[in-house]
Amino acid sequence: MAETVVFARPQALAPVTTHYCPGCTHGVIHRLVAEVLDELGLRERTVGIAPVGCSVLAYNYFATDFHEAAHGRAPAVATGIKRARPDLIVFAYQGDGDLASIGMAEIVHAANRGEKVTVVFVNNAIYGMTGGQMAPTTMPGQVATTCPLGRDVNLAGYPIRVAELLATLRTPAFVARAAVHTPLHAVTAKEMLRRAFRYQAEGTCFSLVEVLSTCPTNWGIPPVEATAWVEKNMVPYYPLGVFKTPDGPDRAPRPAPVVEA
Amino acid sequence: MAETVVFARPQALAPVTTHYCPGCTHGVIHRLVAEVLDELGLRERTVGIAPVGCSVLAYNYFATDFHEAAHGRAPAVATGIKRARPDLIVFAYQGDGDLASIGMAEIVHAANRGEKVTVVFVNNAIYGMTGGQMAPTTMPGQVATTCPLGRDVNLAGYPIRVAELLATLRTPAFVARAAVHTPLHAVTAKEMLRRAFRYQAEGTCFSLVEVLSTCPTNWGIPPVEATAWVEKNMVPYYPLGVFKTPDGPDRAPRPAPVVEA
Amino acid sequence: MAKKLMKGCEAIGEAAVKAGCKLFFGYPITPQNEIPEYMAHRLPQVGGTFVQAESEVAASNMIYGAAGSGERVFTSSSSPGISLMQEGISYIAGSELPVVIVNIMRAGPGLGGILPSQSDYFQATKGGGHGDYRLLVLAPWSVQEAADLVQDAFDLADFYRNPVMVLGDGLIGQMMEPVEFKPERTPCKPLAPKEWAATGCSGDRPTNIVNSLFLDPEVLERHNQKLKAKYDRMVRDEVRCASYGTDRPYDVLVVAYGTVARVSSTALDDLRGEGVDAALFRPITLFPFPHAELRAAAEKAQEVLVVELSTGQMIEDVRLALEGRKPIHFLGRQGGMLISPEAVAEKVKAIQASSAEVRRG
Amino acid sequence: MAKKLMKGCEAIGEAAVKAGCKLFFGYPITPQNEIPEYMAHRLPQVGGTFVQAESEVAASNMIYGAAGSGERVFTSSSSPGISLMQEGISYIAGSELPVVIVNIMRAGPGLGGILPSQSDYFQATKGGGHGDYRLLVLAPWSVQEAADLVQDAFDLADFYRNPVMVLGDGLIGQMMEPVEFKPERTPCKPLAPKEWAATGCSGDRPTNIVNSLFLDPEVLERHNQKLKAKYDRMVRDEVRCASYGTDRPYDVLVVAYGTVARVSSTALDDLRGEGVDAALFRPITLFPFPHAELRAAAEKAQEVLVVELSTGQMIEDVRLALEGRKPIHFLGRQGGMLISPEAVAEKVKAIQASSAEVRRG
Amino acid sequence: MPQILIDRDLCKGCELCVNACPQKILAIGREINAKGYFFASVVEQKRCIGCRLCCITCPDVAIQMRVSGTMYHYFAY
Amino acid sequence: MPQILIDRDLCKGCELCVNACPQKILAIGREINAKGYFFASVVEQKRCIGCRLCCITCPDVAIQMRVSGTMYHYFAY
Amino acid sequence: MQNDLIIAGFGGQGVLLIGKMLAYAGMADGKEVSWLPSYGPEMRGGTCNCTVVISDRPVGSPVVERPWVAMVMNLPSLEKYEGMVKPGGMVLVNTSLINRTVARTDVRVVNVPANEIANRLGNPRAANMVALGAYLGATRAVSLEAVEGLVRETFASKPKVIDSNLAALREGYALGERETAVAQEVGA
Amino acid sequence: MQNDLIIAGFGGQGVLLIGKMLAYAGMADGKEVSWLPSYGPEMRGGTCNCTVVISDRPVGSPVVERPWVAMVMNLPSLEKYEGMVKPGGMVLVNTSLINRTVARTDVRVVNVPANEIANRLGNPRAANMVALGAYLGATRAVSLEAVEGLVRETFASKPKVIDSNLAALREGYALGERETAVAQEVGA
Ligand SMILES: Cc1ncc(C[n+]2csc(CCOP(=O)(O)OP(=O)(O)O)c2C)c(N)n1
Ligand SMILES: Cc1ncc(C[n+]2csc(CCOP(=O)(O)OP(=O)(O)O)c2C)c(N)n1
Ligand code: SF4
Ligand code: SF4
Ligand code: SF4
Ligand code: SF4
Ligand code: SF4
Ligand code: SF4
Ligand SMILES: [Mg+2]
Ligand SMILES: [Mg+2]
Repeated sequence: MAETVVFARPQALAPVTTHYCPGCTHGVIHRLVAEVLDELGLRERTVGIAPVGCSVLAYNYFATDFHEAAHGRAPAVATGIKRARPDLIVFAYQGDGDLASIGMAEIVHAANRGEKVTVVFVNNAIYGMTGGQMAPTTMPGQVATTCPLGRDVNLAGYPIRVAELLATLRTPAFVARAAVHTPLHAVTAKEMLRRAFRYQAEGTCFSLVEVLSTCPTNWGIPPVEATAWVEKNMVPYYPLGVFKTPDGPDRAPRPAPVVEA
Repeated sequence: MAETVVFARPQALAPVTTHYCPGCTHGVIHRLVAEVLDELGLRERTVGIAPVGCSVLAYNYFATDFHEAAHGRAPAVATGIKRARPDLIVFAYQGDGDLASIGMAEIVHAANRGEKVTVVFVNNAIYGMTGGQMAPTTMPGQVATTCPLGRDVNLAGYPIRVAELLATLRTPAFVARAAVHTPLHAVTAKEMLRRAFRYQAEGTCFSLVEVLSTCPTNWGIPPVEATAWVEKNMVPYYPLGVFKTPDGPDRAPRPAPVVEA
Repeated sequence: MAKKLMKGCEAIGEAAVKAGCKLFFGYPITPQNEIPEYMAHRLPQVGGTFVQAESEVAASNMIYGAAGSGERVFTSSSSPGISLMQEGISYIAGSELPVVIVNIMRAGPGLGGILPSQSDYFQATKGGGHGDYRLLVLAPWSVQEAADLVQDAFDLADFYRNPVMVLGDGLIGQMMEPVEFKPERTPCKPLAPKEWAATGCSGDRPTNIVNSLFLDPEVLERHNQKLKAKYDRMVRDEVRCASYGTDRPYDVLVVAYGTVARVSSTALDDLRGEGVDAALFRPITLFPFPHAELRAAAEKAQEVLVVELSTGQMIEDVRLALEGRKPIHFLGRQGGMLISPEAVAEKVKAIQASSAEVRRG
Repeated sequence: MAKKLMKGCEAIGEAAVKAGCKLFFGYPITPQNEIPEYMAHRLPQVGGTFVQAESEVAASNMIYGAAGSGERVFTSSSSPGISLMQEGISYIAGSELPVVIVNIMRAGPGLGGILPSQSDYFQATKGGGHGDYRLLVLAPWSVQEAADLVQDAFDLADFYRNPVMVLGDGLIGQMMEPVEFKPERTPCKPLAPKEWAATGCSGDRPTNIVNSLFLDPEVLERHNQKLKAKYDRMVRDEVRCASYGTDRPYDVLVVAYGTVARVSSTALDDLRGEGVDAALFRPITLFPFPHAELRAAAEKAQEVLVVELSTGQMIEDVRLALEGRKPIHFLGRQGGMLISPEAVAEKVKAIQASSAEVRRG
Repeated sequence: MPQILIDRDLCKGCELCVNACPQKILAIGREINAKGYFFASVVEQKRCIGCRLCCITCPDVAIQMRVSGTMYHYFAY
Repeated sequence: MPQILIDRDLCKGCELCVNACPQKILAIGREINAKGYFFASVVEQKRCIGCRLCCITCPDVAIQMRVSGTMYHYFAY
Repeated sequence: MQNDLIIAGFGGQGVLLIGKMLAYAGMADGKEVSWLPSYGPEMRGGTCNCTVVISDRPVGSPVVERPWVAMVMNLPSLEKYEGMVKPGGMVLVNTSLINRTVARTDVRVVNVPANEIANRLGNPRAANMVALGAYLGATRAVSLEAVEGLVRETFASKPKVIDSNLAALREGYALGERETAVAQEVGA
Repeated sequence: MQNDLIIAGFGGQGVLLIGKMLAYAGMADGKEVSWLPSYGPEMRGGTCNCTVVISDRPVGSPVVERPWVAMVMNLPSLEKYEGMVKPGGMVLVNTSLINRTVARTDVRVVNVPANEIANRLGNPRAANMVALGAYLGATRAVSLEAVEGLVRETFASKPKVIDSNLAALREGYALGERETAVAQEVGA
């Protein structure tokens, strides 16, 4: 009987080992993006943008053309590429320090201009690459090297919910949050990524998928515990789902929720 | 019979002529802030922060200590001052190019850290000082020197509603939008500014008041028409009101409005 | 094409269009607002794209991306905005991408003022960003030359795969002069197809990666040395300069660039009338600086006068060129104050007088 | 106080605390993450405040504000982060505020690598930002000296009302050495009360304005000249340097700063064993550069060797100092490659050999 | 009795007060001030109801109001 | 019949697959691979239900699955 | 031969425009030209000026510290530029807004009640054209025809104002010619 | 007298820690010291190393290209550093993870089955201590007592592991002394 390969490395993922720590879900997210590119047949006209963060070497892992960006500026680089070559599929892969801290202005404005690019936003509640400093997404009380006693919301505020923040803008049209800490979450994440790239390929709109991810190394717990930590601590604060769709009611002018008139 | 002065220049406003164009409501907003400082008795411990924009010379107009900021970075300068001297009253006065374009990251983060400062955000839908370029707040179809055919939302996106954007963050606690294009609007604007400064003086929270303002010069219409333009074009898109209060329900964790789960 | 009276900023914009540049990303700042404004109006006419960036930081990364995809692109700004681009420029240089950056300098530091200045010379020529890199820096002295150099800048950028900066002061941006664009322009350098661009890999070609990161120090060192070799090549091949009145003997050699050189040339005309012997040396490329050419020109002079709208920056390159061979004097104005032909002439006469006195003993 | 084994980054942090600095604003970047991490843990213990800025752009404006309110404040970063601070630094210099900035250099340009480098010399000494301003730049060669210079930096910043940069490479940040903090330290400069600070105006005093904007060019020119006078004063009063082995006659003078000077000193020790005459000149202030001192030291040498972790930046200052008086050689490594004592010794021997040959020849 | 005083040198002639006044008793004159602006003045002081709308709307704080006796206002300001 | 193939050199021994497998038929062994990791392997291939949860969860794409014959899956992937 | 002048006044008086017209006309006449505006503080209001050079050979410095002519449209401009004009040069004064006389005796003075004339011609905004005309009449720096053509071009979209501007220009021209004739007689 | 060495292995093997301990102990013994880590790529995994200098006079270069000793805890490290050691120097090899022998003949080789010993002592993470002990035994660069004190301090918060680490250290020390004695015999 003939054997079929039902699960294997997608073509858009280069056949190399990553430098990611054991159990780091950056690897899962890479694979999901690559699978989507393969399935939609986009690989040969895709340019990815590597951020500064643990995924800085993403250009070695994807079998697509790649472009570097300065820390936090991937949406600006994406804008440059997409405006120069609207026929290309452009995606930025960014961490939470990169996108939500130093790169806040760039993501808000690329989204608000409605750049027809896709942003894969990996929220692991920490600065992975530099060794575990507090990110804007670090949970209240979570220990990081720059909040050694745990994030104090009186000094550093509450974690920023990027998907919700961007969804209040009128222009950007597909904004969702997914997770990959269990296989079934990963399946949904892939669905969302597929939608995001499809919208881009069809020239519809800007798309961003926030993906909750683990950092066992800097959280200081083993990978399996890290997945449980996502479920227990992150998912309640960062609800999963789609916050904005191009055909949804909220593409229309959003009436602002005025508390007191 | 004794004469009483019932309306005169507040003490916190220096007795000088401003460089603002005739009918520019920057002047009204200056006066309102100065009146509030006088009424709350804060002038002598206040440090204002001048932005880069038409109000760059605000330090000449307020009779308080003042600090310059690089373009867009007033919230960072405010953070520096307030963290150094928590006893001071610190306010940043910023235009829409300054705050919503180049300074987007700084305002989001100062708000999100909950810096106990007050931001007076003057939204006149244009870059005034540099001669009328498009701002992130420029209305769809509005002509500006860098969108000579009117703002095309397909290329530049829709105007950003700053108050709504910041109100989605969990930390910042008083966020409101006011206008000054009629005297009665100015009265409400002053109410909001008073609340904003009071919250700061009491050490309660970050506060931001967005104020819709005119730019007759760069809109290319006389001042009185400009006030009508605010009412007709800006107010419907930028609803007036309070979006977030420190004691309101939304200080609690905000459940995110998920469109599709 | 007939001559047209144009503002410097507009001529710069039109020159870019003429050079085949269809992409502009930039942020408003005086005194160069007319560049983005011109591009906003002009680019759609030629099927190009104008994007008002949210900041200069973003603009520098937008041109980074656009250049990485192989298209001609440029941005412009003025001093504080250029400071904000330093990280981006360093990335672009490190990634070996061709971009053109126009800096219409105003007075600093900080917010300073908006009037003309030349106080970003160090930033432009020594590298304001981090790491070992250089910009090729061109300094026009007229609107026509600005238009010409901007066109050359695109060719030089493509040829060297390096950012090229056109450095003018506020006068260059704001004044109007007649400009002529040649109907058919041949590039000033041979241009190769941009096979390195990240434009999507077809099945057979290996992926292209636009990148400045080299974690292995040996690899990064080789990269640095490759860049250095490129800069050395510029030094060898790209020096541009002009001299005026160097055909006759002279006592004083005036060294100046940009509009200040222009002003100085009038001073020399006036001085000639008064029987004073002076000549002018004008670097057109600031990096590579015409060290050898300047040394040769100074051989014939008794004294050298450097004139700048700064507290003295190019003077360091002049000192490096002359290595103590001639006394060097300095005339500088700052803060947006201009230098007039009269001021230059006076300074030259004072130098000549005291030098003659010394020689007389 | 007893000696303690400390990482350079930690020693820098502790030195700031010892200098009475209670405020740190900064953003993580390798190889100096241990500075913000140390401050995050240490400052709350002394009633101070640590804020992780959202970016280096923000950090530079946070220290701007904190310094404007009259408090001692510092930030630290590494090369790309320092590039992002250029606009802010120019504002701080223009507004004449005292801040301390630590740059633990890594290799560039662009993202480059994270290993030690000295390729931000130009940026630090010539002004990476726009406008006529200078930083006072201090370059330690050991962890102890880093601790000492950071403390001095606060005094110098306050005295001159100017940003002071402590420039080290990745080695200084990452290595551990014994450090001693003097229990009672007298400031290295007399310190005046900060009457200019914006701290709220009491009824009688006129408002204080912290500002770099001067729209009137005459006023801005005066401001620029005032700044220039300050830099001239630094040149006169603040030059620091050290020399080693200059008591005996020598053929080759090695010029190096920071850890490279340290490595070179070992090379000299080794060379002495081999009977080679060489000496070391080490600038400690990079601006003001010890031009006169270097010239004097070079008088006694036949040849000069500049050693840098770059493609050659400080060498320009050496050339300016020597004005062609001595042949200048260069030994550089880039990209994070280190220079070993062996490499320096070898280069010195080669120079000496060929120079001897020439003299014989 | 309210009294409106307009500082001719502060006024920039923007007409906002003229527009705001419910009594329509303010007007721009034909004289030019030192800065080159046609400035506003009170045409019919006695019809003034002391509502302060002109004062509140003036961007240049050129308008002062004095009252002799007590005045009650509809809105606190 | 599904067959699970784990590439010992790609595996980093994170145990996510071990944890994810509903049949609990994967385990980390006692051998070290070239990179110094104890790697995962299939302990009892025949109990595998071909659910692919291990494949989907593996961050290092170290797991391949082959089937002989047709297999139907509960969720599309 | 080089004609250079500084034109100065309030923002809004159209001094930059007439400077540009001079430069255009000079170019049309086959001369070398440069036009340099003051671009004061990044803000509204205040005074503004421009420097125009019209020359037979390539323009050297576009910056002119000591112009041959200063055309001053308001008092602050008179105060600023009066002293700078070269001896033997000319000061053209808008007497409608300047109620003091020129103190210098080594320069020619051309008095032009520009706003009054413009008002009389029914276009108060054409005071700048009056002044421009007067300058032309007094100096013949460029031809009147060239400038007339430019007026037509400039206001092509508002044909109503073309005539009043032309009238202002010509009335100024006549006045400039007249004042010059008088001056020459007096000087003679 | 200057002792300098490079300690190298996988990240996670604790090579930085034992390097620091050596430096601390050197300082406690009144010596001048420096400790310099590799701080590889801003990322996890891979190999790491540190350079320690312990000297009687102020430490010159903290960078050592040709160390006296290389302590290699895994195969890549052996390959990288074997060739750098000064002739007459020493290579200390963790034979538990390295299954090839040292090729050089001009250096002393100390073979230490560090992981095996650590496993046997019930603390697999103490292989670094075995190696450190062996180094001390072989060189006496700093006193065993000083290092023992540091072990107690370092693990103060986890008292359970103190004993196993001390045991590992001492077992290593004994082995180092023994191997050296043998080497000296052989050499003699
Ligand atoms: C301008 C600049 N600032 C700081 C850094 C240092 N840096 C590198 S990665 C990083 C943070 C990465 O965190 P994140 O974006 O969350 O990605 P992760 O590593 O967690 O995937 C920082 C601060 C840099 N390279 N450049
Ligand atoms: C870094 C930098 N970029 C650009 C500028 C130029 N600039 C000055 S003000 C301004 C915009 C002002 O617009 P806005 O903030 O809306 O204020 P307004 O003038 O409308 O009150 C700009 C772009 C600058 N000074 N610095
Ligand atoms: S440090 Fe964290 S985010 Fe980075 S590779 Fe390791 S586990 Fe992943
Ligand atoms: S340009 Fe606009 S915003 Fe600026 S002062 Fe004038 S009217 Fe006001
Ligand atoms: S107070 Fe009221 S009625 Fe009186 S002038 Fe002012 S607006 Fe008119
Ligand atoms: S509102 Fe003020 S500035 Fe405007 S016209 Fe009235 S008094 Fe004058
Ligand atoms: S396919 Fe399912 S049952 Fe089979 S090994 Fe993988 S997880 Fe276990
Ligand atoms: S999930 Fe992958 S890397 Fe992790 S243990 Fe299983 S096979 Fe190995
Ligand atoms: Mg992260
Ligand atoms: Mg605005």
